[in-house]
Amino acid sequence: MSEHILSVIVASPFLAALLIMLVPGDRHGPIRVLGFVGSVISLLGAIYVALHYDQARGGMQFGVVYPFIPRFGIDIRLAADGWSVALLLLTGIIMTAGSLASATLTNRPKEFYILLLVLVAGVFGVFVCQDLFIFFLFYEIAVLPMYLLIGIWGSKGKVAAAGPFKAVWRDLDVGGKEYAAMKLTLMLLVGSAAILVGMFAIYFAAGGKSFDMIALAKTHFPRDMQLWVFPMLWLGFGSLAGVFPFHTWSPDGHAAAPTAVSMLHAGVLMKLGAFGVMRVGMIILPEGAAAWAPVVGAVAALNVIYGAVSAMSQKDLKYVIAYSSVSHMGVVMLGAATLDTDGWNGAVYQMFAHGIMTGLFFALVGLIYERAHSRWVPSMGGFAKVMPGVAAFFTLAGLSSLGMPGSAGFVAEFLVFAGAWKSGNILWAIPAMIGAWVTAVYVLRATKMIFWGDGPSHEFHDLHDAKRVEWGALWILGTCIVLFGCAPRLVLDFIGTATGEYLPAIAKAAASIAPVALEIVK
Amino acid sequence: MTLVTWALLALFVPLGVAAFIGLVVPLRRTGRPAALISVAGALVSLASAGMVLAGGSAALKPGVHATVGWLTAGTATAVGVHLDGTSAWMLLVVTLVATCVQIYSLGYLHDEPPPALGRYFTYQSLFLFAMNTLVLAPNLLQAFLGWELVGLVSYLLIGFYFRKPSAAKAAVKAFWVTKFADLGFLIGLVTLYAQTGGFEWTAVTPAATFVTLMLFFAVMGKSAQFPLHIWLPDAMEGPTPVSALLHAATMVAAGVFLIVRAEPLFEQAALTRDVMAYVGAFTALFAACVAVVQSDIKKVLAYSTCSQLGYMVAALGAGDTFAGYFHLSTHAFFKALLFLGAGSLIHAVHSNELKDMGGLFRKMPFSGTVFVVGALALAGVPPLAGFFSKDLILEAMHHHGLHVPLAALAIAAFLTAFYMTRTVMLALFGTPSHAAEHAHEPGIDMKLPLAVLALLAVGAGFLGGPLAGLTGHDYAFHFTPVGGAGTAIGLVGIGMGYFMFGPAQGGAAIKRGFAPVGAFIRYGLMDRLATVAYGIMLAVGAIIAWIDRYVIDGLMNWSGWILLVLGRRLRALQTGNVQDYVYAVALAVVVFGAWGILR
Amino acid sequence: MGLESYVLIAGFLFCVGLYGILTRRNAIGVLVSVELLVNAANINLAAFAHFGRGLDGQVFVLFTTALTVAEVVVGLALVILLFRRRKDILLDLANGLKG
Amino acid sequence: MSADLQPLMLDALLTGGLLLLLIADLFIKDEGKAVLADLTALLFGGLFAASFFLDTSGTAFSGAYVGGAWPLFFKRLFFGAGLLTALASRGFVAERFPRRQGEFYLLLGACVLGMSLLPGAQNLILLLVAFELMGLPLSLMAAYAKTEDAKGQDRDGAEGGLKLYVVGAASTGITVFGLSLVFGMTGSLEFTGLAAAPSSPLLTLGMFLTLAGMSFKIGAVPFHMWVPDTYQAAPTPFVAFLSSAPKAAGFAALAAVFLRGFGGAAEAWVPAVLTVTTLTLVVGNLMAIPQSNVKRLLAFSGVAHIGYMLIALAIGDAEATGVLLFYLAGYTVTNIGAFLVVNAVGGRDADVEIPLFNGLSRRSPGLAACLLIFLLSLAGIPFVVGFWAKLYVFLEAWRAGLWWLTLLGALLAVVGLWYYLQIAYAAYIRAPADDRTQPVRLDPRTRLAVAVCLIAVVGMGAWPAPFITNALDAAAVFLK
Repeated sequence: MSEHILSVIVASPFLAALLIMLVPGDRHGPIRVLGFVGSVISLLGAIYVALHYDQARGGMQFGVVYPFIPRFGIDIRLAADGWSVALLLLTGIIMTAGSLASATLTNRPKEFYILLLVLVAGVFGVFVCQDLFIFFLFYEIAVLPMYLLIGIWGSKGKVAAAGPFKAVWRDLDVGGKEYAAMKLTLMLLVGSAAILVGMFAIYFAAGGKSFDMIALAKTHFPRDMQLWVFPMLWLGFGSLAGVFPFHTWSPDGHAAAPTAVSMLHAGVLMKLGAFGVMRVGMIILPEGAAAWAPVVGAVAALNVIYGAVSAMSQKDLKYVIAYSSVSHMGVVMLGAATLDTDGWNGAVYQMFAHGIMTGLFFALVGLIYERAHSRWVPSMGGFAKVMPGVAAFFTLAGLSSLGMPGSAGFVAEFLVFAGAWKSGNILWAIPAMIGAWVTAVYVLRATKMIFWGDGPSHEFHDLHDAKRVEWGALWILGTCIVLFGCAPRLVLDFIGTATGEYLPAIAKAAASIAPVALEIVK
Repeated sequence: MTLVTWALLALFVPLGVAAFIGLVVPLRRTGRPAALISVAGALVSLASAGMVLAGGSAALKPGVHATVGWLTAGTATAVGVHLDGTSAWMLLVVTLVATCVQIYSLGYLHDEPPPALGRYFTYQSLFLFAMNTLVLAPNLLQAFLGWELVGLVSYLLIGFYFRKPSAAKAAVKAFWVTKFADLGFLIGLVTLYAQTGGFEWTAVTPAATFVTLMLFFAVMGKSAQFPLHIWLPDAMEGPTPVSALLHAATMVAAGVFLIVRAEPLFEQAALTRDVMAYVGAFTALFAACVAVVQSDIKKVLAYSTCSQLGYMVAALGAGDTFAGYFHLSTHAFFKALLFLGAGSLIHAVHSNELKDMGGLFRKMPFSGTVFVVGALALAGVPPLAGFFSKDLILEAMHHHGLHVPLAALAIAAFLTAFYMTRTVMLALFGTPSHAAEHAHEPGIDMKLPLAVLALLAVGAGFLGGPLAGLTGHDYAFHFTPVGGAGTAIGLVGIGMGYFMFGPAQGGAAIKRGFAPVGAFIRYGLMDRLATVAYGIMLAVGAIIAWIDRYVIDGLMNWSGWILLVLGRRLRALQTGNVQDYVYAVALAVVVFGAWGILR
Repeated sequence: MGLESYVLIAGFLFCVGLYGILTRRNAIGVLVSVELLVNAANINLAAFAHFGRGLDGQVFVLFTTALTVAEVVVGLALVILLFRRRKDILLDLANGLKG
Repeated sequence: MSADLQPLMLDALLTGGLLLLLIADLFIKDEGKAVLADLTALLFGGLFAASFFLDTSGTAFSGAYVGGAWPLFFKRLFFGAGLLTALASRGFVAERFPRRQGEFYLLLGACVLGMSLLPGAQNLILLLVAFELMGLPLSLMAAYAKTEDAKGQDRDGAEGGLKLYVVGAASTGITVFGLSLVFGMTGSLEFTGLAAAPSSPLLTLGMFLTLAGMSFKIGAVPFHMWVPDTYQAAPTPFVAFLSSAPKAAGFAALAAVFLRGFGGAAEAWVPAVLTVTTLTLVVGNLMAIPQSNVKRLLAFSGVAHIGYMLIALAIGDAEATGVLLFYLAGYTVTNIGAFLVVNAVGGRDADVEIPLFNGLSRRSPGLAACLLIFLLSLAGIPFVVGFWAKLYVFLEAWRAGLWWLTLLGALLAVVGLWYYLQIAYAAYIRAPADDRTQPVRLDPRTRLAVAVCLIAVVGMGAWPAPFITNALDAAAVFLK
């Protein structure tokens, strides 16, 4: 069991997708059940991994290798370290909640679940894959289904033509779902192109024998090569993590996407980007990471405050949440850039915490949108009267996003800030902290405008609270927010185990590279 | 059971209650049963706090410490309970006032719909947990957790009437302002962590001045010191018992408690203490001035709270921790009493406005009496509670040579007595308004807490000695010239108030003369500035959002679109004429031919 | 005449052929021009073969000639098809497919 | 059978089969001629199967032809393409020109015969003959079409055929002229002899002219301009063939002349190939973006794919050549599959505009899924063969130091996704037009052909190892 558990986790969504292919498209019940079961098996697998991961031993566990293309040194190597454990749990939770949240979907559920499950299999794959090439492969699999998911089940939007690039509107339906889906796909794949280049550079610099990430991490690469490859990986993976200025797919994409897709995408997929930067960029190329850390950190701090300030003036609820994701992913990247124990723990924990929090957010936004048929915040008001449960969970998610103690978001942000401070990067930490405060401003403002005050007006006549399985999604995520906010060590210990293994090498590199870093900054 | 067990009981019973009535939705919806459970929880908590204190100073003196690793194993980021005289006493004060307030709420919120009542008591229990978390904090980290949580509950309770736009606005305003101040706490915290690798109350660090300044910034927010006091008056949108508990007796005093707790840190930072002394004294004076001109009884008390917190902060700034802490305790009792008393007046006339009251003393002798007791305690009339603690503060200022703050506090003392007299006169005596005619005394559930608090407001001043013993300070009351002067000033203030607002209605010239000042104060400059700042923030947000949409994203769109345009341009070459196609071939042949021959 | 002359003539012929393909509007004219191209190559091959590059060149000429024949046959067939459809064989008018 | 014919056994069988087909055509009445398609398919299928059992190594024609793994790889490719085309053409041919079915399959067979002879050729004469034997039938078949435009009017297939012919004839002339110069400078028509010659301007000129002439067949920029027009006008099942197998043959010819013949003089021609490569990549991808006609879109996408393959050709060592073979194989099955779906959806329409695909996933979910997979393969998405093909090319480019081509290629692959997804968007997301809500009618043979393509695309994508190994081995033999 133990050695195949990771295979089970990765394969179970795939298998569920295959089984769903065999079910006739009009039999919604079995399709949903299969989708749910596929995700739950993965979640149980993730829990199994968490229970059986030996923290004292640390390192990679549950390892298994399937030869794939020996000629190029490509093997399917699955293994889990502490980070993987945390992120597997996250993915399992979000996917389970996501499949519950989409239980009310009636438009072509068959294709929907197939794509969703394929996507999530890719995500699981990335988190446990220790072969750089297969890592990339899973990464692509995780990214691509988004196109159809947004295209088919997405909602329409419109952006008025203006600004210096007005000519674009002649040919592109800016804000529309086709546009959003296409932009998301293309921008992320441009990022993939950069990753590909970086990956090849690493592969050939290591002798062109193997893509084994563990071996690659032990290889010492020439400093010049690290200095140019790292930014490729940073921007390549970063485009998925919403690194400024490559974040612009995110608001449109999230706004257009259907509920479960937004949940998975903001909740899990964006983490792949940050995870890639850390797992591939920083661990394999420590000197490059150390040299570029100031830039990464500065951009991350910009992300935090820029995303938050942008979110503040959004009128469309999904855009508010989408920009908040941009902002929070900045916290992850900031933590990564600190190259400090607490910073890294915080970064990974923020992936986890933000994943759950934003998953809950998007689930709620989906519920509101489904009932109100509108996402236009200024027109709302007083919704708490008719949907108190949704209001409560929305507040909970909002509190986590602004870093309220007792919620998972606090632990993450606190660790990141502490790490930034410890590593002497006060100049990034302060904008990031202010960004966290701005989060409080816009989240509570949105809560106030939607749920509080008079109302709801006649326009919203068929509002009602969450129903049946929808509660399931909300409770799972809400419980996780509080649970992992109050008992962070449930996950943090795993994360810390892995961080403790990776960081010394980075710290050594950082010590040796300091002058170069200054040059780059200059 | 050990002390720690009792403390844990005091801490977690309210949490359990909150979770129970909060999550068991049908129970919460029934309202009153949930409320009773909550009260029971508070009583258990109070009893536990009592047991802790009963354990005696012998056990508490060395400090009982029980922690568990929170973020990591080990003690650096631990949470748990730390019991010593300071925390044990505070625990008792908090649970006592909270219990009173909860019992009082049973009557006060009697007419609320059951689900709302259930929600209210969930918040109340949660608050007790949060406050106890802060009080029992073994280190600054847990203090911060509690600190933020009480802020959260404050937000929720201010916004209890969330359908009322003004309440909604006040709730978010309170949260934003205090959260902004909390950035200071966070910065102080991470600095301390970066410097010492932990969050100990007793940490020694060269960065102490910075850390404490940052902490004090947070205190300014939470304890409503100028200019971050702007949220507190608005917070009166919450139900009156909430104002009594959170925004008068306990939560706002958390800042003071924090400084008391972190005394070892603040001892290393003379600069911070000076800043505190001046900020506190200024706030005390300023808020007292504002209180004079308020027409809303809760606003008067709110500004009075600001002012009294200024006293405490100033005392701590002078380095006399005990004076501040003592005043915190006495203030907790009499201010809670005042608010609850005001609550029963409000309850009777269904209005906060002083003009809707008047002559209530005759209708409501009990409430009137306790309110007057509270007012006298606040004014510092001997031998009520406020007398002892306020004198101690003035004496401390004098002792440490802080003469300017001393002067400010003295004037504030005068104003305090003056506005409380004004309030008493306007609300309880004078001509009854139309609304006041049907006023009647509240039920026993509201009277009982008032009685308890009134007793404490009268007698708490005599607890100074035991309290000092408990917290390891020396204190014995003795008459001093400064203290006497303070009391005298207070008495003058009462006299002045009686002269102007009593039956005589004298001092018309003074009233006229100060009218412009009153108008200016009511204009609320700081509030307006905050509104402007908020507007600017939204405007910046809109600009950034526009830039993001049309410049940053525009550039991204453009970089894709330009490929489409290039493709279209290239299409023009594909003319459809086959000879043009051969042209392309011929051209390539010529170019390649030339290249081949020339290279 | 030396080898260079032959090659130059062949080159000239090649250019003429190319020019013809580019400029003749009439499809038959284009076919003739194509012939010129191949013939230019044939001259080259024959000349090279003659000037000591071995008989392979001569053989190659035979093959190219045969190929050209086949090519012209196909070409004429297409031209006839074009004529049947459009009633003319002007190439620049057959530009319905473009872009 | 003499040892001399052993390597040509498959070609001999093909020739014999074609003769039988010719005879059969004479005796079968018009109404029954559709059976010729099945016979052709049977012939190609048999040959494909036989290629796994017959030993075709050895030398024939006094050394002018050498068998072995290299030609065998191509032969399988060609027979496979021929098989799929024959299967898919049946309905179309029988419907449009019932009386001239025999000629169509004979031309197809002749073309495949030419291709089949080409990879094993050891000298320029055989190469040229085979090349032309392949090329001439293509022009004819391209002009065969009686496609109709939206108004039911006959669309001029002759124009498409003629464009292919005119550019092709000019290119043949240029090739022959180039080869004549090469012969003059080297005195040899054997590939092995070409390498020995000293470099000279005329030799380089000859080389470049040959390159230009041959690049026409693969449709590299700027010799590509016939491609979209011909594809648009020609019968779609034939386009499926035209877009795949002849490209492979063209690469076989280029590999023979340049990798084996001028392999030693790589520094002379590689810059030219790289120039063409870059142009092809950029122009092919950019021009595909604004296309609304699916056949033209796929034509330009094909041009772009040629660019990726040219990268491998420019690198030119055994490993890159193996990758080229793998790419060709993957591209062939994918492209044929894609065009067959286009044929099924487009029906009689000459102008297969993207909106014709609207709602395909609701009309025929299976077909739509096939289309999606083919498109993803063309775009280079994981777990379908196109991904590995592109990836190996990039890998080789990097190994050879052409990192900028890796970057450019990867970026342009993203552009490629843009236009492929436009078709996917129509098929999956847009609602079907009111007059097109019924499932697409597919005859069983086309269904079979599409299924074969699908299996190949997914199979080679999911488990590429054996195929890439086979390709690398074949290339190693070729360039040893």
